[in-house]
Amino acid sequence: MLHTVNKSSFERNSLKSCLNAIDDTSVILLIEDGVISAANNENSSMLAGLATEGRVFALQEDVDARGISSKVADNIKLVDYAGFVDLVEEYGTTVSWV
Amino acid sequence: MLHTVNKSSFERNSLKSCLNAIDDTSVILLIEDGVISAANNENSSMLAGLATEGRVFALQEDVDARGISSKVADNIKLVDYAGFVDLVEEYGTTVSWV
Amino acid sequence: MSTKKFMYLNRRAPYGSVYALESLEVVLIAAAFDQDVSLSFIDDGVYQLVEGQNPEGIGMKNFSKTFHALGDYDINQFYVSAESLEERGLSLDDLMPLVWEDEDDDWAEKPSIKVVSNVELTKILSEQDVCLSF
Amino acid sequence: MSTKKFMYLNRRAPYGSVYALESLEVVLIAAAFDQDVSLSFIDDGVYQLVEGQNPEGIGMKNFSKTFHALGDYDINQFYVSAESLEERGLSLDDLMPLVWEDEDDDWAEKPSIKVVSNVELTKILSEQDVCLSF
Amino acid sequence: MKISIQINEGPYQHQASDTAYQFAKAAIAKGHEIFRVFFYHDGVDNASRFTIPPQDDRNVVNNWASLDIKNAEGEPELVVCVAAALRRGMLDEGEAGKNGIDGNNIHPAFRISGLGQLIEAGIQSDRLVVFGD
Amino acid sequence: MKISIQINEGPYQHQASDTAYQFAKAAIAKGHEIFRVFFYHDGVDNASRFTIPPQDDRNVVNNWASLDIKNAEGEPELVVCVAAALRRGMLDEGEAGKNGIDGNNIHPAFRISGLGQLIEAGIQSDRLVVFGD
Repeated sequence: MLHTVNKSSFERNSLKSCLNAIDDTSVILLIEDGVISAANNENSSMLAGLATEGRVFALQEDVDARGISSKVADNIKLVDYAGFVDLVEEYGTTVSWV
Repeated sequence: MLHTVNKSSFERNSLKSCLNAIDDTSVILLIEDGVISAANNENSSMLAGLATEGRVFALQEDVDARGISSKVADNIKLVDYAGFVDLVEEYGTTVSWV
Repeated sequence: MSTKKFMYLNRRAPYGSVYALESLEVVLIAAAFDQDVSLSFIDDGVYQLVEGQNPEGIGMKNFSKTFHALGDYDINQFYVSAESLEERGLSLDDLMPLVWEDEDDDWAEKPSIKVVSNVELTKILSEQDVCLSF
Repeated sequence: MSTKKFMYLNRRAPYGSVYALESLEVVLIAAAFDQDVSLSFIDDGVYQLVEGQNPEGIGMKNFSKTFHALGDYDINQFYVSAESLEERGLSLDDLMPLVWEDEDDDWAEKPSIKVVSNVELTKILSEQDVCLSF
Repeated sequence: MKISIQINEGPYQHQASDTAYQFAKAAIAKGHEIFRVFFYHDGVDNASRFTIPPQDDRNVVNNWASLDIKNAEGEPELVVCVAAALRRGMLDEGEAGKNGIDGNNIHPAFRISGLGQLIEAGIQSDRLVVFGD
Repeated sequence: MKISIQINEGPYQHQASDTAYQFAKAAIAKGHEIFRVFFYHDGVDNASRFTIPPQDDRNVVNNWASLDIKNAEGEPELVVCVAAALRRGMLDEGEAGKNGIDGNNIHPAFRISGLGQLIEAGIQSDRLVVFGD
């Protein structure tokens, strides 16, 4: 499965809820304000484990928009919109944590 | 000042932010989904101190809508829309934590 | 048409936003399509099922009563997060007693709501073909 | 008209929602009204001031450049929450260097952004006559 | 007391407009004056005369119109921000004409104007209360 | 692959519609088929032909129209939920006529239909992706 999260983990509980419901084979894609959770900050530990396993992606265009590309945590993989489409194809059902 | 909070403290950070910015003479009014924070639950401690001081209000109509009137924590004062208007009049500047 | 597993993921409280109501409107339509329909209620979504809602004072209609009708349309898989209930000081007793009649068991009345752990919810979610988020 | 203290309370990240942009549009108009204008940036609102925003890839315009113009309209009280910055791994160095020229000090260029603690922000907020939330 | 209201969200999706309406009604009932209601962001969508809710639901647009909030000159003080309105497809006859659109959808109980009206409401009123998401 | 999209928010207020558009454009560029885009909740507001953004900003409505998403019969597969649309003041000629409203605002690249179209999109497509707030 592909889980998308489009809100900051500082503002909403959607990333936390996603992490409660993700199985061992699924991945997370951070989009829109969700990319704030890709930056090194007090909430980084939420995603650190999955990122080490290579299971966290962030949308490059949204990272660039917010001026935080130099802050993105190690092991978080950046993809563009074409990469977003590839993830949707590869990982089956998409769950959006809106 | 009157601070209004219209979102659940489980979903958003607005109550937390409000509590960071409230001075000793101001009060909080919980409205809309904000009344969820008036119920006894894991987040109750956030408001317990201010409630004991009689500085936390919740909108009765919103509590009733959500079926949680029997759950409202002690010391939280219920007001109707007319009471909301009175709070706006009495406490000066209104700050909405939308 | 083929049969797929559809999950309706409900995470918001009712009335503060329209998502709960408009999710229910989709589920009502879904009943006509003969698919395998599940509903999950997590986070503040559990408030959608709380008994005794009365939105008269806020000028809205009480759409929660519609949940009672879903059993008649074979929509009877309501998965409620145990952790979400507990965090909110709620239990199964606070929820509407939704039931359905089991044709294969002499029309016995059975509960539609299953309180499940996040681990169980994760497994159920992983089996879905389509997930609609509200 | 009397002079009032207006606070623009900004709590959202830019681009994910329009609040940041449409808040800035109000502030630009406010400049014409000769009131005492302050802006506060707390929670994800601090991202509105981050330097190097480039929303070309998401198909939007970079409105953050407009903040540079506000100093010329005597809008130079930008209060940024120190705690909000720190939680997000940000510091003053990550923000745009917004300045204004002080007429009363031989047009010396001075910084518009003041990083303040939540305690200081609470005091500033308590002095306001009108608070517009975005 | 003179009270003004800012509404940041459209009808039905969020409770903001409903709450603001109940608040305004209660304020009027207590003898206060609603100086102005300013519709901003998606709030501009509260002014659509095309709105057709289900028969058993409230009509948010008509609720606002029923409060009959006008100034001394008889102009509506339900004010829709022009900049926010145009980008969201809310037009009165004037804006439609200027932009070559054949049609308009602003309810006659509302009027379109600039953001200055929000600032002015803040200055002229004893209280400004914001309702949003 | 056949992909369908559900959009829950209107233009400009939230990024959902912009992201969905960029996603759809990228999917088409990669040779995938967009089976249907279903506009629900405030998402119905993306279909307004009255939308007039500032000249230096994107036009979200025209962006969608430019993708020219149609089925084999040549009908638009940018589908607006009728129930959500009526309560938010989004009308095509047919709905306006039925309800006695003089005017309509649905862009011709979109069509109004029922919620069944969303379920059908879920059944017929290999993937359904939801964009919202």
